[in-house]
Amino acid sequence: ETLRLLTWSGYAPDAIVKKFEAENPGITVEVTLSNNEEMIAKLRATGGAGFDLAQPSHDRIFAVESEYGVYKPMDWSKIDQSHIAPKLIEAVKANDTVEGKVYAFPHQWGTSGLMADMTKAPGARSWSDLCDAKYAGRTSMRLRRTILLGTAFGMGKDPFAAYADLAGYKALMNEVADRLIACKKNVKTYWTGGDDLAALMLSGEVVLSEAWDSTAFKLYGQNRDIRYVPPKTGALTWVDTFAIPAKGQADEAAYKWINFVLRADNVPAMSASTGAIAAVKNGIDLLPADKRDAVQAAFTEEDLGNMKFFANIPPGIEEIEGEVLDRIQAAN
Amino acid sequence: MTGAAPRDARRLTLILLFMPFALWMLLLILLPHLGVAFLSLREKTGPRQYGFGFGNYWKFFSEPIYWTLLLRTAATSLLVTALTLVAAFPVAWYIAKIAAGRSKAALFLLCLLPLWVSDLVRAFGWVVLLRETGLLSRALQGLGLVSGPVEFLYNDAAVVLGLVYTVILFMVVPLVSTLDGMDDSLIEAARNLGGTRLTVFRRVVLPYAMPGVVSGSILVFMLTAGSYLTPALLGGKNAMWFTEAIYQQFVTRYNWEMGSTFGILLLAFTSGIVWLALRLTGQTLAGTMGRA
Amino acid sequence: MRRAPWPILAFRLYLGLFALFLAAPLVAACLFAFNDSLFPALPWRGFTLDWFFGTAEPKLGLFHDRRLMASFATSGAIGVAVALLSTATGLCTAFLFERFAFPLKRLLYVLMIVPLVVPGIILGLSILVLASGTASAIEALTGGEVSALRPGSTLVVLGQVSFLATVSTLILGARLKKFDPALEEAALDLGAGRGRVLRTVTLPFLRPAILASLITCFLVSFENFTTTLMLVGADPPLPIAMYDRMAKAGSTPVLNAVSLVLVAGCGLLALVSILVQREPGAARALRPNRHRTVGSPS
Amino acid sequence: MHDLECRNLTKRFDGFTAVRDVSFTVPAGSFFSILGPSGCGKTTLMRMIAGFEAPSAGDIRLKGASVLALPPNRRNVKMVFQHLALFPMMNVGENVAYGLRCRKLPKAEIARRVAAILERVGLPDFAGRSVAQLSGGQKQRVAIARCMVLEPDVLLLDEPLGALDLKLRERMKVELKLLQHQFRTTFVYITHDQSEALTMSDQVAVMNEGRFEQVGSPRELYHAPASAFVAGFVGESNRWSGRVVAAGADGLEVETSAGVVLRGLPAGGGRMPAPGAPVAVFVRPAAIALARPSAEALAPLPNRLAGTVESVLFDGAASRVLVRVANGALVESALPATGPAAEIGIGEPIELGWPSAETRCFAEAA
Amino acid sequence: MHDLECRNLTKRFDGFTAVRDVSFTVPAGSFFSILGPSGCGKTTLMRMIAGFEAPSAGDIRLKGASVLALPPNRRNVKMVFQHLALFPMMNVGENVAYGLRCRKLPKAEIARRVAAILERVGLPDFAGRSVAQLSGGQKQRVAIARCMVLEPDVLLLDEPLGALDLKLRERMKVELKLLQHQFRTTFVYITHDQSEALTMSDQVAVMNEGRFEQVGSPRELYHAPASAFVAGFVGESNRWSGRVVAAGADGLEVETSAGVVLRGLPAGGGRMPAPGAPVAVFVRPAAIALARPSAEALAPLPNRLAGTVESVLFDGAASRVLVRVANGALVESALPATGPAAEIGIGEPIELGWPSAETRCFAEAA
Ligand SMILES: Nc1ncnc2c1ncn2[C@@H]1O[C@H](COP(=O)(O)OP(=O)(O)OP(=O)(O)O)[C@@H](O)[C@H]1O
Ligand SMILES: Nc1ncnc2c1ncn2[C@@H]1O[C@H](COP(=O)(O)OP(=O)(O)OP(=O)(O)O)[C@@H](O)[C@H]1O
Ligand SMILES: [Mg+2]
Ligand SMILES: [Mg+2]
Repeated sequence: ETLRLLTWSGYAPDAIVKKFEAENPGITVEVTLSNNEEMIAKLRATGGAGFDLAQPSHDRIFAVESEYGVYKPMDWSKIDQSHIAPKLIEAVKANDTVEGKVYAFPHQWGTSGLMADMTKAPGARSWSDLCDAKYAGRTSMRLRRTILLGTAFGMGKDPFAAYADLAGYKALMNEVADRLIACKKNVKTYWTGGDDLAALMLSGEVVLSEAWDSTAFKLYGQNRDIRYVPPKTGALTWVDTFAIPAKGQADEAAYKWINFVLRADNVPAMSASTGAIAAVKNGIDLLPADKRDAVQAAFTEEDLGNMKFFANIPPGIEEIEGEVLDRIQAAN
Repeated sequence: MTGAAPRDARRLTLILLFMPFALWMLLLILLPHLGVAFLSLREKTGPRQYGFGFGNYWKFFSEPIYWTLLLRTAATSLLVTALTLVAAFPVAWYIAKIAAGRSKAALFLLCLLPLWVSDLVRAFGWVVLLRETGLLSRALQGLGLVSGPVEFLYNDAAVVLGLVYTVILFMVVPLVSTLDGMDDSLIEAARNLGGTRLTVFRRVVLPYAMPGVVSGSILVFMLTAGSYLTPALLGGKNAMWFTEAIYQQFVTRYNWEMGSTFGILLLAFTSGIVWLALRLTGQTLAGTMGRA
Repeated sequence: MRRAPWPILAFRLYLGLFALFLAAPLVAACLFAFNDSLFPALPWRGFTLDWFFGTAEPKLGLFHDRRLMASFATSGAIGVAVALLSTATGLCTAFLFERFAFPLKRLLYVLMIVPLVVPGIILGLSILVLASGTASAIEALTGGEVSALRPGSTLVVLGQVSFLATVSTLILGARLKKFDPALEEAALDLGAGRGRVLRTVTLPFLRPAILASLITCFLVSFENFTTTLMLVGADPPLPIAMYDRMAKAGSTPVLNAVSLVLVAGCGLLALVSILVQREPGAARALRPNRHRTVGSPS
Repeated sequence: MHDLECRNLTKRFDGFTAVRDVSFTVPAGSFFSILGPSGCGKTTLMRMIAGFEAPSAGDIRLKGASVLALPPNRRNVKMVFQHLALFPMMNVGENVAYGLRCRKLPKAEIARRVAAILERVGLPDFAGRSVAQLSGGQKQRVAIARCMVLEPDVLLLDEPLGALDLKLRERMKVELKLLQHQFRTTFVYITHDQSEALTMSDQVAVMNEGRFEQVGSPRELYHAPASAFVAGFVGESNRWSGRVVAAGADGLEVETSAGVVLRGLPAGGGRMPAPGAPVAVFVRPAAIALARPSAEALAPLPNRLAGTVESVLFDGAASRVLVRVANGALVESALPATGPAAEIGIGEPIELGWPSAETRCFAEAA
Repeated sequence: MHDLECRNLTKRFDGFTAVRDVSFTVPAGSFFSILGPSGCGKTTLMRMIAGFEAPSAGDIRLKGASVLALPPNRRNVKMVFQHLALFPMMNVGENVAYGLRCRKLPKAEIARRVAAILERVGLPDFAGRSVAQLSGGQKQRVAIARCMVLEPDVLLLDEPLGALDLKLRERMKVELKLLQHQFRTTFVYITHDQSEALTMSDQVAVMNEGRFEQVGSPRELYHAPASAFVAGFVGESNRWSGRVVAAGADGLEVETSAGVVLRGLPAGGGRMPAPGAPVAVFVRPAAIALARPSAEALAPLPNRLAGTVESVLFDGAASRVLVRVANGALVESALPATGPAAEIGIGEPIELGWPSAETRCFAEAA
């Protein structure tokens, strides 16, 4: 039996896979690296076939499931929930219930914010600092929806509140686009993956960037000057979940995998690999020591209280964002 | 041949040989393209609700981002084609006309080798060379030509360079094969009759090599316009390639309808350019590509 | 021809630069496979073979990296399938166009060439669209799932065959054009039946071209990216796996190690293919002319 | 006994008749040539015999039995192709063995026969050579050996010397004839080169526009051509058009369109043309005697013309002079190697003369 | 006045000497041929004259001035290539106009001259035709017109008839000579076909292994060859090797290696060979008289052999017999068209005879 994982880079480290296979003889794990958009695209193309377990973020399930029906409802009874952080369970339940059935289970969580080289960009605290001329040619961001939302927050707006009104959201996004287009000359390059960003920061080619906290925490281990900076307006928080594709053929193995990776003895290794925090009650404490230091160096209690969960994306929103992103990319 | 039976046998052979071709064309080329064309006419009106019309096309033409992107892609591809032609001609000439014997065979072989190496490796090689922390930047610093690290990557020039690199051999090969077919005595006759080197090139060599030039250019143009990796890996923040837009529509926007529309438009536009080029040079597709 | 040596020198110089241009990225890509660093970039941190033979993260060597090795195998299997299918189709089609007359032949010939100039991404997506459409329709009608029609190796093979069959047809057709039909008639005349003629005369004549076609298709399939990108399923072939690494996990010198293996392997196969192709008669492109003196150094 | 017989053979390609109603027989062991200009249907005729084309009408018989119903690989007629069609992927031995293998002979037998035939064509020890290593003449012999090893009733040869260069061709002409002599097999040889046909053959058929014009021995064709076409095609000739002025017991008097009056004999076996009838007149250059004016050597000849030397085409024993005669026509005459006319120069006046037996007059369609 | 003069011309290709110390002059308006076997250096010599190869030593002068320093496009020597090298992408008119355009003449002038030259070579109204639509002979004429329109001092022709078929070749031989006559331009013509060289030329140079063996008029070469090579290469010959038995005032007595004693004259201008010296003996088939045995016709001839007819190669006026003489050698002799020997058949006994003046003996290196 094979368990075909469709997941993020780092979410299935070889050591864990080997251990899992050792514990469950007869199951081999096959990993396809992906990201949120590709997961959806792949599952859409296959009609939910071809993979047995996917790991989309919590905000990317509802619309996709309603539109394409690519997932199966989760059987929570097969998952040991006792040690999972209740806050995250609630968040997932709230976001990923379609017609009364829950389609996801939390795995890791993290935030998006800023990453700065403290020696060269010590004062950056806001999304809008990315476009500050002080750092011209030395900043980076990922040209995806996070930066749109971040920039909106940076402009003092609340994009999640605007979700309800498509026209209003569109207007907001157009403002954001203008901002980001004007900002382009400030940006060295748009990064596309964690290691891409890591290379840029480590080599000093970039000093301030929009970042996943996990990437920042990793770098902190290598260079204490590189820190994660939660923006004043609140770090954008995501929960990477487990979801079972509609035509998955190894559900049992999938549940085994879910239980396995959330088991206390595996959480530290997993978190060490992903750089994110496991959805267990004492997630931060189970981080490896250096990561824990990094988290503590980055977050104050206040920051932790000020986290902004990504809101569920209603249909139509992503199209608006897509067009805006196109416009930014194409602009000169 | 003799009698009626062999003629029937011949018919049967014809039909048997036609089957794979028909299946290939029908299942892998015609129907899929029809499918895409069909999909491009489908408009999403709501979740799991679709209508038909030219809405996607309308959206393309009314949104300057998209059509400027297409124009930009085509224009850059033409530039790449022209540069490739200019860069490849002397090489092809040397291989076909100057090098002799073993050095000729060896040169041709040497030229062909990179053709077989994956695009990805080649683009990756350029990344390693050109990035700010790469070899070129470091070498220039070492030579004292620049003071700090220089970024050669992530700009249009890098994309053009990378594209020329990926496609140049597709230009060299047809050029070598046409030039090789040219009798040296044509050039000698042209010189003998009083032509200067330039005249000979313009009046004799170039017209003779035209089928090779055209087939190489078509191949290079289409490959360039359809390439994905090189612009994606070497391109800068402004430079999207039209294929990336198609990929995005399919993959990050889950908008197959728009992606199909883009696909059809790319195909139509580039084919139009190729058709125009064929018309202008008086060549035919079968006549040029068939011999490449 | 008597001419001043400078044009020749200029040619040589240009050729040298061209060779440098051709080689530079490949050499660079291969070189960094030996850099004892986590990034395929300068500075040079010393020589290592870890990126080939390392057994543990973070320097997990290519030969111990399950996923890369699996994608090597996937690519190989796909390559073999594509080579066989394309060459078989190409063989039939080459015979069809070189030996038979039928209505609309010219038009169909152009149609046969078209896949060569259709952008790879469009070939991929069109097949994806048709296959998914068909699969969904079948599912809607019968409730059955045809997994072959979903992204995966089958579709990848079909997608690559869609244009490689053209390449194969052109390679085989070119050789078939050089075939003197009198050879077949001679064999018939000497008492051979049709099947025997095909087996003993025609196919042996085509053998170098068949080999060349197999190798070419295999290599192109092995390195194909754009068409495959749209069709790939859970087991990615090598270029896709490498790209995923690059784009989603960041590049490490293990990719340089893969590059090195690819460059060496492709080089070897390409060499074989070229040697095979220029075996008998087909050496026109490589044969020196007799009065080859235009511009030879004097 | 006839080895090969064709009866009223006709071949039509949609609308175009390539071979028209051709009948002939080839006696066993003879060397039979078919001579004709390019496109006259020679190859088509041969391909029908070999079985690659089906006749539109008529019959083909080998050793007395019709072979029309047999496919090419079952007819005991072997063929040497114009470009020889040796199999490039086999060596000499395999080429020669090919037909024997098709007959499924035992290996040892095949080896024995191949060695024997290669010996006979003068290529012992060549079995292992690749075809590409052979010279033109050696290839020729391999092609013949490949057919002869099958002991065919008839060997067809379609311009096998066409691709060779001049010198080799001269040599192969003689060699081919000797080979045929040695094998005693019936050869049917196609060529458009009259010198080849005349030199090698026992019988020659002259073909024109799908029809046989004349079948006869080389000497017959040369000395007694049956039609104007044969007279023009076989050997060199001066040719004029003219009209009969008078016809008598001692021959014809013809006035050419240029106004010269010639005395000749009717040829081609038809009726004696009546006065006024159009005729084509042929005179061989070798039959024309030359003399300096005033010399009386030509006095007894009935045809005499005076002119000046326009051009001397010196070619050893085959030298020619072109003489521009009084009324502007050019007459070609052989230049004798010795005698008073041998040293003649351009622009000199000269006299020509020839007997009326050498002036062949063929009636022409009006 | 000499149009072309070569002085001590030598060409070495790394290590190999293709042309050795060749000197000659070509008078204005003459037809000069260079005749030699394949690979003897003819093309190399011509390419040096045209400027495509630089001589290793020696000088080339056109109308008295050295042209060594001029590039090919500035020498007033035009060249007709073996395969003609007509430009396939231009029509006939454009081909002919090419050189004039290079000279930047005005359009009207070009059109006028092109029309005039096409008229002269007998192809008026052909200007618009594509090259592919021409027959072999027409292409030939276009290639010549393309050069002649530039009024060159010298026209070089490198085996221009090599690619044509036999009949056309015969015709073009005559036509080329007439064209040269008409243009009065100096032609330098390369060929390995002795019949072409003899027929057309005023002077012929026989070339062998990079050297000129003899330069002379066709008759000189044929009747007085200066070396064994020339005797063997020009015209047909029987050739034997032998040793001088006796040398006297009336000629030599030579015993061939087969043991036949022949009487001949020393040739080639060297010293009279001493008894015992090796010689090569040449006798032309045309010089040999045939007679039935017992006929006394051959009695006065000093050389007489008896033999049987091995083969009759009938070819009209050029017929030959192969006679196997007593000691096994084959002698080729011309077959007379008339006379008692004309009807001789295979296997018949026959006698051969020829004068000692026709038995040319060349001293050979021991
Ligand atoms: N398959 C065919 N279909 C139509 N016409 C044909 C075919 N084969 C031959 N012909 C025509 O028949 C005529 C005779 O052709 P054939 O090849 O027999 O001539 P040939 O005497 O062999 O000429 P050559 O000496 O040039 O070989 C030609 O006009 C040719 O065009
Ligand atoms: N560029 C060259 N390099 C080396 N050797 C050469 C070159 N060109 C000619 N040769 C040699 O010089 C010799 C004379 O060649 P050339 O072409 O002049 O002969 P040719 O008399 O024209 O022969 P043919 O009648 O076959 O054309 C040949 O042995 C040839 O191989
Ligand atoms: Mg023929
Ligand atoms: Mg030559």
